[in-house]
Amino acid sequence: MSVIVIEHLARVEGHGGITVELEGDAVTNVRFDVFEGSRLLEPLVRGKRYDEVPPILSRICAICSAAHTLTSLKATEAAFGIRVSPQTELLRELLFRGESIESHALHLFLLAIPDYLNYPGAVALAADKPAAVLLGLRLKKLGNRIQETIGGRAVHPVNALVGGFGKVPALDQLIELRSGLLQAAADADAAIDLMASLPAADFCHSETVYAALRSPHLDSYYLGDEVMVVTDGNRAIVPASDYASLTNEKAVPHSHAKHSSFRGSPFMVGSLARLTVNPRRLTGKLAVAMKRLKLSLPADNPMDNNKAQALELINDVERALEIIEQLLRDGIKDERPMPVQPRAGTGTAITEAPRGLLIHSYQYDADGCVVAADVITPTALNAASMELHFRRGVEQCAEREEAVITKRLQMIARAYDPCISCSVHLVRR
Amino acid sequence: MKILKLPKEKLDLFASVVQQFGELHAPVEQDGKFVFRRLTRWSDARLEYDRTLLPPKKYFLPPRETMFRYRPGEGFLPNTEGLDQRLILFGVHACDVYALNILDRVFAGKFPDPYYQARRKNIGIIGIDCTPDKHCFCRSMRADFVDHGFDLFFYDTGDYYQVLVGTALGDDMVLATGSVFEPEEAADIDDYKRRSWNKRRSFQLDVEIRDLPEIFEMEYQSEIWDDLGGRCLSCGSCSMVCPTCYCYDVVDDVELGSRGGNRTRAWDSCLFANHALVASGENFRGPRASRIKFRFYHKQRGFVAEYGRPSCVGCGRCITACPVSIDVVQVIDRLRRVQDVASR
Amino acid sequence: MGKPTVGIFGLTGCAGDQLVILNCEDQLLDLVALIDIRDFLMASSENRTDCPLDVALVEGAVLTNRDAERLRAIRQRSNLLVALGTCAVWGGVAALDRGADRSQLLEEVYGEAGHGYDSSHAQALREIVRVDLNITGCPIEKEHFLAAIAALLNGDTPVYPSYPVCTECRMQENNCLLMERGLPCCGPVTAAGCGARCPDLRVPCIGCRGPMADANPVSLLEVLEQKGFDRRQAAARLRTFAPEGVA
Amino acid sequence: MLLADEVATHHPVLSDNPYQPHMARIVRIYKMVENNHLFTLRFLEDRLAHSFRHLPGQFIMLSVPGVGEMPISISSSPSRPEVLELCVRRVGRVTNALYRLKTNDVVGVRGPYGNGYPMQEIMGNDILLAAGGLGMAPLRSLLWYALDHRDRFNNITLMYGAKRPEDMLFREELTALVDRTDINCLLTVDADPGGTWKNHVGLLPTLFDHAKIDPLHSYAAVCGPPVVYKFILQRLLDLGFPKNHILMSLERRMKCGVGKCGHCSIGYKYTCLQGPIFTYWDAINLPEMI
Ligand SMILES: Cc1cc2nc3c(=O)[nH]c(=O)nc-3n(C[C@H](O)[C@H](O)[C@H](O)COP(=O)(O)OP(=O)(O)OC[C@H]3O[C@@H](n4cnc5c(N)ncnc54)[C@H](O)[C@@H]3O)c2cc1C
Ligand code: SF4
Ligand code: SF4
Ligand code: SF4
Repeated sequence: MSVIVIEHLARVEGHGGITVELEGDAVTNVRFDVFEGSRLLEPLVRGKRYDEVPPILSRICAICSAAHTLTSLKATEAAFGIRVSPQTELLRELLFRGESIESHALHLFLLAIPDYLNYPGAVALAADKPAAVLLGLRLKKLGNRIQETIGGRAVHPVNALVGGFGKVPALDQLIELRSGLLQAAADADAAIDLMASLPAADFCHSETVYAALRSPHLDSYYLGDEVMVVTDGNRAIVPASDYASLTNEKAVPHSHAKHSSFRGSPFMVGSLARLTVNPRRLTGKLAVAMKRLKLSLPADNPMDNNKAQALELINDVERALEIIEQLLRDGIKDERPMPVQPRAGTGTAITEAPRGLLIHSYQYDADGCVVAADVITPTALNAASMELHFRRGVEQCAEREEAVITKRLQMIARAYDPCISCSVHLVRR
Repeated sequence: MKILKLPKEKLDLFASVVQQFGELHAPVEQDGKFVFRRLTRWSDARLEYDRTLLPPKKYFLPPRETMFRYRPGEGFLPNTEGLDQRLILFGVHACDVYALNILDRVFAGKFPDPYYQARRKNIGIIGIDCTPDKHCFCRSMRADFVDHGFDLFFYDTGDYYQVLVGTALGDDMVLATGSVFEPEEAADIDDYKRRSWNKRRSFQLDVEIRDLPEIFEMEYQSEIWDDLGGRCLSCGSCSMVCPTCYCYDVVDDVELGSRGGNRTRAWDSCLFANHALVASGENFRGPRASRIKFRFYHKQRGFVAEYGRPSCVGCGRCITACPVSIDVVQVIDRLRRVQDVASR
Repeated sequence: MGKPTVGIFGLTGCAGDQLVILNCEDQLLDLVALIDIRDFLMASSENRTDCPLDVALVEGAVLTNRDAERLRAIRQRSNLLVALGTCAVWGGVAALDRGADRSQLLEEVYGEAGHGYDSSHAQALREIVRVDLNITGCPIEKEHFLAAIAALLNGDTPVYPSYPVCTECRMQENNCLLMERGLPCCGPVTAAGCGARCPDLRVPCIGCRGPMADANPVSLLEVLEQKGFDRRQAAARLRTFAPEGVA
Repeated sequence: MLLADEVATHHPVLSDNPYQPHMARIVRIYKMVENNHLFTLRFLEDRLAHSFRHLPGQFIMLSVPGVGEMPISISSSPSRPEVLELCVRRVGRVTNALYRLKTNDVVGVRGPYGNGYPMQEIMGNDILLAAGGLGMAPLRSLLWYALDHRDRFNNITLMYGAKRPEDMLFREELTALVDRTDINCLLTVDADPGGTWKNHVGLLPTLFDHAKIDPLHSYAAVCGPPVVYKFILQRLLDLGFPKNHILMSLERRMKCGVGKCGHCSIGYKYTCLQGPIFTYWDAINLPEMI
């Protein structure tokens, strides 16, 4: 028996590793190890008042902190029966888009692309190809500016509250964002060019099950309460209230992340899953870009997730622009958050974080204090699927050289854009 | 002093003329409170306000101000940005004008502060009379009336504003408005006196400041200070909002990748733990109690020795800003209290 | 003198402070020209894990033996160790576990498997090793990070405000949320430096930067109690991001 | 009392902007004692170097660019112009930064500030200078001023104490004074482990046994850490010194040096304007003075 161990997975958020055990050519065991300490945030928010929950749980992960915050708000509002104003919904979606732009730009340009071009990281890449890195930094900065304007801070937004926003952005701030987004549209196109020019990453093919939020507008990260699971053209619907049937989590000894499967098979969430579940949005500019990237859906290559992220950059920029145009057209109103009347009950919210499905579910007492909280993160949902694809990647690797296998495994891992501190989450059953 | 009157319906006209003399700033409403802010529309101005959150001090000694830019080879270059901008503050209460007159003394003297002085020269002040509320004690502090430090001062006497012309700039503003200002008549003087009388009667607070310095000296060891020290949060709110608190801190920074940088000053407060701390580790006012004592002592006693009057003008801001309800009027009352004699 | 060698590390946390470093989009390329980043797992896969470092920037709290060992190793090889963010400086939200029974929580969540995990109660860096500079914030402020690097390059250490958020809030001329709206604002006891970000948006401060050195939480709690808040809950709120220093 | 619009009659020597530091070159760094170096500065502009005048006991605000500014007493005597000598102890941020500088580096200087010693009053009298540790820094200016204008003063006595011989500031210079007849130079160390010390050994107050003092015709300038004040002041009072003939140099935090920033305020006096030289009478009448 031989063992391949990647001790520290670099260029991902958090601490994880990969272990593959081989018996001759046969892969006997594959593990995605998580070394991140357990912060036990879910049991620790027990007893906290509803307004303290989002800031604490957003600390699960910085990169998806806006998604955590907004999902938390959505769950609490569901529990208390609060409906927010249309303007709040628009602003929240804008915040989601900002985070998605930032996260995708960060992942693609600073973490993933260096792999394709054989650089150890963006710093080294910048020395030879500064334009590529600068392009990524521009997009990333725009995403952050959106988050700062709407959320009050690029990481761990403070302005989004149960019922609305502390202060809505001023007109001139929106106008400034608009001009930034107009610029960014060209940058997003350039990102497609860059992606299309990369050497193909064609070393892991696998049947894949995809799961994503089914949103009324087909491409919202925020609205919607059902998950659609796509297997070989078959589609199944899971309502939010039944999220446990989707996750079927089990604790595994090698990791503080729980592993999920749907009807026995691992599934993938994230950009590629979103495009697969909601294919109808792939029109116009997106369809052209898709052709340039030679992407066809459903994909059988997890590496295609990087392409899907690039496509989403185009879409996010477009949609963010639309939202701002609408806010400017309707005139931004100085709204205060909806009044909050806590009540005992349970609320569950599902959204699409940059890395895929994110679920927050809370049980409250009559004073609006948490009785139980449960958070399921995209990387936790992806863990089993990642292990499956690691296995396929090794199986399909003709050269049995450790360096090659190791590199491919890391690329597969990074294609998932794993967020390991996110995956450390705890569930109470 | 030239005294005129302006029919109220001509105020808009006057305001539009005043704008030619500088960017117009006035109190505007902010969630039920008031702040001095640049006006985009005259109709935003709220001339009948109680008090602004921050006093006009913010225009003369900004919360943060870059004093110098440092460039290797060039040395310290004074930052003069914004110093020559012409502003008009419309609607400054007497106590706040008085406070500026006090700051004038601090920032003049042997070493005049050129930043403050430049702004004082370039910012016009149109004062306005006001009605005291439950936190005002400017009359006790002899600051309910000012005779200088403004360009124009408005008294609301019904259908008219009576207008005191304080400076040549004020006179220019009057002249530029054309013939809308009218000369004063005997009846107007009565109107003024009536108003003055009414204002005097509407004060709800009264503090006796004669011999207060002596009482401060006698009560230097009072247990009152420990009590206040236990409550004070050292949040500095009282100093920030005070129209005559002027302590500031100075810090230098360097810019990334160069040896150049900025020297910036920012508001400071004697309530902060490091205000009197020196490098040897000695802190001349370490305990919170001694810090809060110092604040009262310096305003009500130290300033008298230095400038002949307390620096407190009785605007009531620190009373409304202290999260733990430390109230200068109550503190003075307690200091003066005798077992069998009612205070005041 | 050559470029100072720098390592950027994350223990257990949300990676927010490392993200803030990557969020210095306008300065990032200048930054890597000025300092020699030798070890930064989140951004590079070629790291020198053994070389001596002039400066180690460490994010996150210590929650596992593995964290503690890594931290000691980092201390060993570094001349200057900088704690980055509230978790590293105070323990952060992970330190909400003070007083809780960890093994019970672990079991509650992971079942039997939980017992096998390497997991200990949350600690700030200075509880394990000597720390030379603390940059607090959840996450840190970009400007504070850049000022620290600029100062360190100058052989100096940066100065951060030592007064509370309340002071900045007043300088910004906000309406006080505590006094005017009776909201449970932690501004009076929280270290300034964020520009009173939350109260500026009419959102009460939750104390994410940890306590200021001279805080008087007992007095604030009394005020909160007078305003109708439950004392225990209010005290817990003041402790959300830092287990100590506050009531 | 000053009127608001009173135009200042006395401008600081250097410029109309009292905060403007003027660049000066470090011409010499002399390592007198570990972490107590003597820095000699000369203004880059010759005009300033020629025209800068100060009184003994005054201080300057010294800027280390990019790091900060701090008050430092002028240790050189006005009778020896053109350069400024500063004895700086390394204690914190700015002093540390100063210690990183080398000869020919530039710093910023503005001043002089403070009242200085009342020289008009002192002249014609005896002077007793009593210092411990770093307290010698401001007194050295007075010492050389008096020696350089020897005919204007009666008896001059210096009492200076340090922990050990190697801690004594200006050691060579001061030991050279011991043999002079126009000054009674008394130097002491608390301990002399090396056994090389040829002067007194013992605590500072023991030097009183070797001094001839005529309290009613003397001025005493005292400077040093709090213990020095504690013991010396008591001895002076016991000897019958008038309270306003005892001159102390006080230290307070300072950010501006010109009576604006508020930090050095003691009750109702500013250390930077009415001080740093205060009489003992002032001291006991101001709260939290020492
Ligand atoms: C009138 C006067 C004369 C002085 N003369 C000398 C001298 O000749 N030699 C000498 O070594 N020291 C002298 N000092 C003390 C010297 O100013 C401090 O040691 C120095 O400011 C410490 O600065 P730092 O930045 O290194 O220390 P930090 O502790 O880092 O201080 C930061 C800042 O706080 C302020 N500060 C801290 N300590 C003091 C202090 N003791 N006095 C005033 N401000 C302070 C300064 O603005 C300083 O820059 C004098 C102080 C005063 C008031
Ligand atoms: S406002 Fe009140 S609590 Fe804050 S520093 Fe002033 S006296 Fe203390
Ligand atoms: S809102 Fe909070 S931070 Fe602002 S002044 Fe009030 S208590 Fe202080
Ligand atoms: S106001 Fe308080 S919670 Fe908000 S960023 Fe500042 S310290 Fe953090």
